[in-house]
Amino acid sequence: MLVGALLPWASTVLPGGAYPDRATLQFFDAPHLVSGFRLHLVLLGVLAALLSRARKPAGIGVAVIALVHMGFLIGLGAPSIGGPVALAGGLLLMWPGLTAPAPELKPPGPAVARLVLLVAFAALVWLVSETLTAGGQSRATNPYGGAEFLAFCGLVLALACALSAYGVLAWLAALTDRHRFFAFSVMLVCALALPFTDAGTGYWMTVASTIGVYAATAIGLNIVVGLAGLLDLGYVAFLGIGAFTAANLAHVVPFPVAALAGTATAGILGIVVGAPTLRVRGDYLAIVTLAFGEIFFRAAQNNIGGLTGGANSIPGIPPISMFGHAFDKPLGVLPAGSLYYAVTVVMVAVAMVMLVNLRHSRTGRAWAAIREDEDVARAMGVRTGRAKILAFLVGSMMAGLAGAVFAHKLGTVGYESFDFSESVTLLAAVVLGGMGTVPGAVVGASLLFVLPEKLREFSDYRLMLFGLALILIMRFRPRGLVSS
Amino acid sequence: MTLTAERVSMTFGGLVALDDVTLAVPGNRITGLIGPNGAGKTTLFNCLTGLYAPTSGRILLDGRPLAADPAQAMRGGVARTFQNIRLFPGMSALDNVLVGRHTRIKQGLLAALLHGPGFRKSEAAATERARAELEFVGLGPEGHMPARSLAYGDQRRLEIARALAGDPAVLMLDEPTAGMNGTETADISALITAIRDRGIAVVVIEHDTKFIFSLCDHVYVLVRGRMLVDGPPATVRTDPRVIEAYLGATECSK
Amino acid sequence: MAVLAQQIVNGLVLGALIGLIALGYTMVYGIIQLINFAHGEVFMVGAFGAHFLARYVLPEDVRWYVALPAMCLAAVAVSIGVAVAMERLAYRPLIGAHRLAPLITALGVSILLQEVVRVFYPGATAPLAFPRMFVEGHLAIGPVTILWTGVLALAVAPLLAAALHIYVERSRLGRAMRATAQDPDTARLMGISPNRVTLATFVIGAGLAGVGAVLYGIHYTQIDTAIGFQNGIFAFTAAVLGGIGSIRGAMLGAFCIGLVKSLAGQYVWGGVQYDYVWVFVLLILVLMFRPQGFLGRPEGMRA
Amino acid sequence: MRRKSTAALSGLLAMGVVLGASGCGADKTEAVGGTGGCDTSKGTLVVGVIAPMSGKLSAIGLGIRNSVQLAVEQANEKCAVKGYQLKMDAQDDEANPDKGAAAAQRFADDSNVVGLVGPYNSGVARAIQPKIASSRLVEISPGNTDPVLSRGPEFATAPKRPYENYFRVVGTDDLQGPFNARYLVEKEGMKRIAIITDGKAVGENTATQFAKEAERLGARIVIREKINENDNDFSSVLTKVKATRPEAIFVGSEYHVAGPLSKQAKDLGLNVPISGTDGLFDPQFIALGGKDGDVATSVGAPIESVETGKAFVDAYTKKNFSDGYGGFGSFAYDAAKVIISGVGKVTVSADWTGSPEQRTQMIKEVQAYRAEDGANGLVGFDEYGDSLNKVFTVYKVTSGAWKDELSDQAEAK
Repeated sequence: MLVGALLPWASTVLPGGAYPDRATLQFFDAPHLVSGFRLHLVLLGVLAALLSRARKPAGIGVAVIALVHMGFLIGLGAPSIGGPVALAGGLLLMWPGLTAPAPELKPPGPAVARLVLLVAFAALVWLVSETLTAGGQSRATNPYGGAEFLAFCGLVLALACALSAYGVLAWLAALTDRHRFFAFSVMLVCALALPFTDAGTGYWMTVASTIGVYAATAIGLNIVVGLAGLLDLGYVAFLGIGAFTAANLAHVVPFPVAALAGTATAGILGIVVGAPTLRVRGDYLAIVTLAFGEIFFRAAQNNIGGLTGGANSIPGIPPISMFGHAFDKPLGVLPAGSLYYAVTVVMVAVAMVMLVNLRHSRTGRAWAAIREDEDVARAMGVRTGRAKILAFLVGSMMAGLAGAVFAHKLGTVGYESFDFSESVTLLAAVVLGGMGTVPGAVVGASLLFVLPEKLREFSDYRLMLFGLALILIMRFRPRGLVSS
Repeated sequence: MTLTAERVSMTFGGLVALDDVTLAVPGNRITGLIGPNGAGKTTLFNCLTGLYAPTSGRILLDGRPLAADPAQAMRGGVARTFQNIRLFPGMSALDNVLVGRHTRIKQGLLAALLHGPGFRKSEAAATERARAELEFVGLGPEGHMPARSLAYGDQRRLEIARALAGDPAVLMLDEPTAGMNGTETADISALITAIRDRGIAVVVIEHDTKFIFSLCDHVYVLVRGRMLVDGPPATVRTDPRVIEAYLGATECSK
Repeated sequence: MAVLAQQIVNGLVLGALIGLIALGYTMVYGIIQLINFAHGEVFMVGAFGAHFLARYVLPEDVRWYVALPAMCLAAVAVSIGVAVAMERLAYRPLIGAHRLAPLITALGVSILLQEVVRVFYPGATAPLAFPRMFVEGHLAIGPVTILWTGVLALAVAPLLAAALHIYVERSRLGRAMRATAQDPDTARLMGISPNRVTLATFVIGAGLAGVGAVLYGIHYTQIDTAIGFQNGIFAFTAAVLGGIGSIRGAMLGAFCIGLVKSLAGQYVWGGVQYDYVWVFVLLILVLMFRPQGFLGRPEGMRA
Repeated sequence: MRRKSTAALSGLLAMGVVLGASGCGADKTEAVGGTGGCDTSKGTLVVGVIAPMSGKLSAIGLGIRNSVQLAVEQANEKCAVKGYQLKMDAQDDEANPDKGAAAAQRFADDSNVVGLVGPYNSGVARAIQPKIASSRLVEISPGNTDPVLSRGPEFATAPKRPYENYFRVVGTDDLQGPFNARYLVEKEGMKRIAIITDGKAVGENTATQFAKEAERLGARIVIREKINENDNDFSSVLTKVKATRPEAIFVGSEYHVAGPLSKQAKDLGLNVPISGTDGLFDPQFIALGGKDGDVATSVGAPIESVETGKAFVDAYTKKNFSDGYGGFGSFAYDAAKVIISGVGKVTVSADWTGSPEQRTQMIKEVQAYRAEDGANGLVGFDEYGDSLNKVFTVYKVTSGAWKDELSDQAEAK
């Protein structure tokens, strides 16, 4: 066991010492002074040596880092000694599968709990910012960005597993649940603080606000799919309806009105699409929604009623402008796009509150009952038709609002943004994060949009990996990565 | 409150499942419904709970016709359990009971979105009531458990609690002791009696005649879609027609 | 008149090709109530299997009566291989899982297969020319023309459907299938292994899709990774239209879809650009108002 | 702070890899191309590329990327930018405006980026333009043909340049469509023409411009239909078209639609020439069913007829990229050369800092650029940032291969 703990350590010494010309690990810690491979490995080694419960997580982390490292070096045609040694160390650490249940930690007093939550969320934001910037922005100046990012993910994974092994994550979750309002406020503030971290560049703000738009949409989809169990395969159409509505009104009315109109239009069409749910169930419903999605796509492509711009899309949508400030411009020290980021954070927060509040209400329980057994739900007095249409209404309105922001943020709206693969991506986000869970859709959307940004080397495999992920998650973790 | 079936007939295609059946379920009584396999018990049950619309005849609740819609029947005060347990497996026991209370909770969508004080009050009241029902059926500590991980007998009890949460005037139990051993059956008997003592009319469908005769205040015997006999257990039990039809039929089916 | 006749012929040929895919949908749904979204991709990989054989294995000057059966065999083999792997690895472990799980898995399999072919098959990032192995040219009846490949499709598809129908009605396995479709639990009690029946259903469906893929390829002379999804949706619509679970219904539904698409483009407002829309509108209407389709039996209400 | 150090250390890093690789005798050329001999002490400058490198248009996108890579490597060999090494950073936009905008934002923020080649899709360009306008990053598109991008919504009547950092090296739809029409109507004498489009922007716009010019010249557009881009079965639309007895069909789409469409038309007994724009001009068109007599117009003179074009093709072939240069590789190559030349001039007087002033200077250099030796002949820009090279060529399928018919200057009306 001790050997296992020492091996990753040894691996960092090894290449630096005896084989300087093959000291492949060295290349990686150079651009990453503070958090290079070596440091990670040493850190995990120490972790494993000192804390018995953390041994397995540390092993996982070491193995991931070693694998990433080896994979990239093999890709470069340079063999390494450190890699296999580290891998062996990682596997050794994982070997004696200590499966003692995580201890249950006692909840502290409210003051301490609040402090803990404050620290935890601040740490989370810092971690998010670090993860986003890991590996740098430009692939040209740093060809190992992908590797660094993945290795960093390995470290984060190991830390998360270690915390979970000590019951800290469950404890935090319990605290969050207990001090729901406080936790939520802290989280909101922390999320809004992201532009002040390393990730505060125009680029990451653009990416983050895009994620925000899709996350809000995914939360809406989560209401339909996760809560009410109605599989909607044409959901992106509502994002499109919101966007086109806002785009058409952009020059006529101020943003809040346009957003409201987009939301309302999407809601009305949500009811139209939801209407067949009164007669159609389960798999057939999925097909009906897919058909609606396709009809919307064709209609938008053919510029139906002159409302969608057809092939030429609708260009020149002005940015949101409020209090005399256009949202696409930098604000003080904040980079361009920060304001859009703030808008989407608030939107996601509202959507999350909606999801939570609805879930713990009569309506939410009725949805869950319909999802579990529609006949019985009806026998229990649930007006299933009305409840299902309500799910579509709420879900589509959420997407409509997100669509309005989307239109203004992007400045142009065209039908291509709303094809079937976007619906699939949204569904993948919901499934990946966990159907029906609150952070699920946000985590899912973030993963699905950050990973492709960070791993552009694999852009050709993106959809393939989505497909694989859908299959594997349904098989091994049907409740998603973040299970409730 | 009285639930009555007036001259109810039900045909599926050419098949006559119920033929001119009349029955009355008074409050404060446990009414048994027995009959051999294929006698039409479940069909009658489904008519009484609004799942089927009878081909002819009427179902009345306190003299008012009951709509052929389970949701409306529930609102009207007719709650039921299922022969093969049908809980919401992924939801907690408490949430299952809260769904049973669905028709009695008043919450607007906007209130639900905002979780205002009125909403909280209504939610707290509903939860309190649901906990009371869980307590009543003996599942007090199991509230947070997912329904699917409860023991078989407890699932039956949970179904009853769920039905009770809707403030029913009539509780319809479809083979509540199917698959249970002697002790469990006795427990359910006691539970059913306790429910009657709350002033709720109970209707029980069973194969187990012994159970029915020992429990019920009034028994109906259904054979091949027709109401053969009805009366207090003592008279029905000794009625030669019942013995003949019932035993004969069960023997055939064995 | 000539235009109408020609459009009807166009629709029938398209219908025949879709029909072969629809049979797979209808059978799988009939047995395990799964919309096997990925069935269209089984068709697609079959087309690429045949393409591979013709392009990289067969000699250039091979005669059509050798090439065509060989390509069919290759397509059927690839399709069946993929379908069996799919059933084993993706669907079977999900028995008893969450209700949405199989459908989402099917979607995942569909995307995975499309992408695997697109990324790893040489040249599949763009449409590929399909080898022209059959007699070129067309049959002309008055002003109406049909390609010989279309004639072939019109002949083969109903023939295979009829053979399948007889097989399901008469054979032991066919009986087992019908029994499983009616009531899987009882069928199990009668000694029928639902796993075997399910697998057999996948195999038969894949085989038909493989043949369909070759017919499709030689008729349209190009294939790409999207043909599976697009035609799969049409085929599913056809299966529903005809009454899912019914073999005759699937064929009938497919002809209907073909006719709707070609006639709507000609005669209905909006022209060709909206022809798909009408197919989808038809799908929605059928699902809403006659979910049992033309030839299916209405589902009994479950209490 | 860290980002700076990352940039500064990246040079070291690159050296490290070379050392490490040579140390164990592994062949490693891809990471660093030809620094040999040149002074690269001042660091690395980046030429950004945004193109659709995955999805249906990946063949075009990869051709663009590889061609820029080629231009960058050649520049490094020739020490074109004194004191600096050049790198290409290619970002996939998946033909999605949102993805493209995010990538453009990334380049705009990065002071090492000297210019941007891309995007291919006009829709993506619309999302990118406002994103990078304030950063003054110069953008040269190798494939946008929508006239609005350079001359504003009133491009025909009241042209107004919306973004002065936007340039393009290809001709616009309002040139190519009419050019195609003039050939069909004047040279081939077609009087009844049908139009089939695929609903995508390029196809729709060229078709509209085509129709306008054809009608002006006295031909009749007998029918205009839109098909679905994923369709393979055109029998229905062709039956409809056939009933209008056209003498030619203009197809506003790409080869994968037009090729099978040509064959299916013939099979239906509608044996008339298919005509289209550069999307058709690909050998695959013929493989997929294009027949003798079918016509495609394409931007620029035939690449083999230009000496420098041939050189480009040879150099590209030598690099053994896994994908061909596609329809727009040569334009991307020219665009990259314009940027490289610009940065070469800007860095003569001062080191590159990426300041807005320097980027503005880049815009000026690009505007002033003029060379006859592009892979497609003349490279230069007019006051709207549009290409000065308005030469188009008509190609015709003759005995199963594309053959150039005539090249001419296209004039905007």
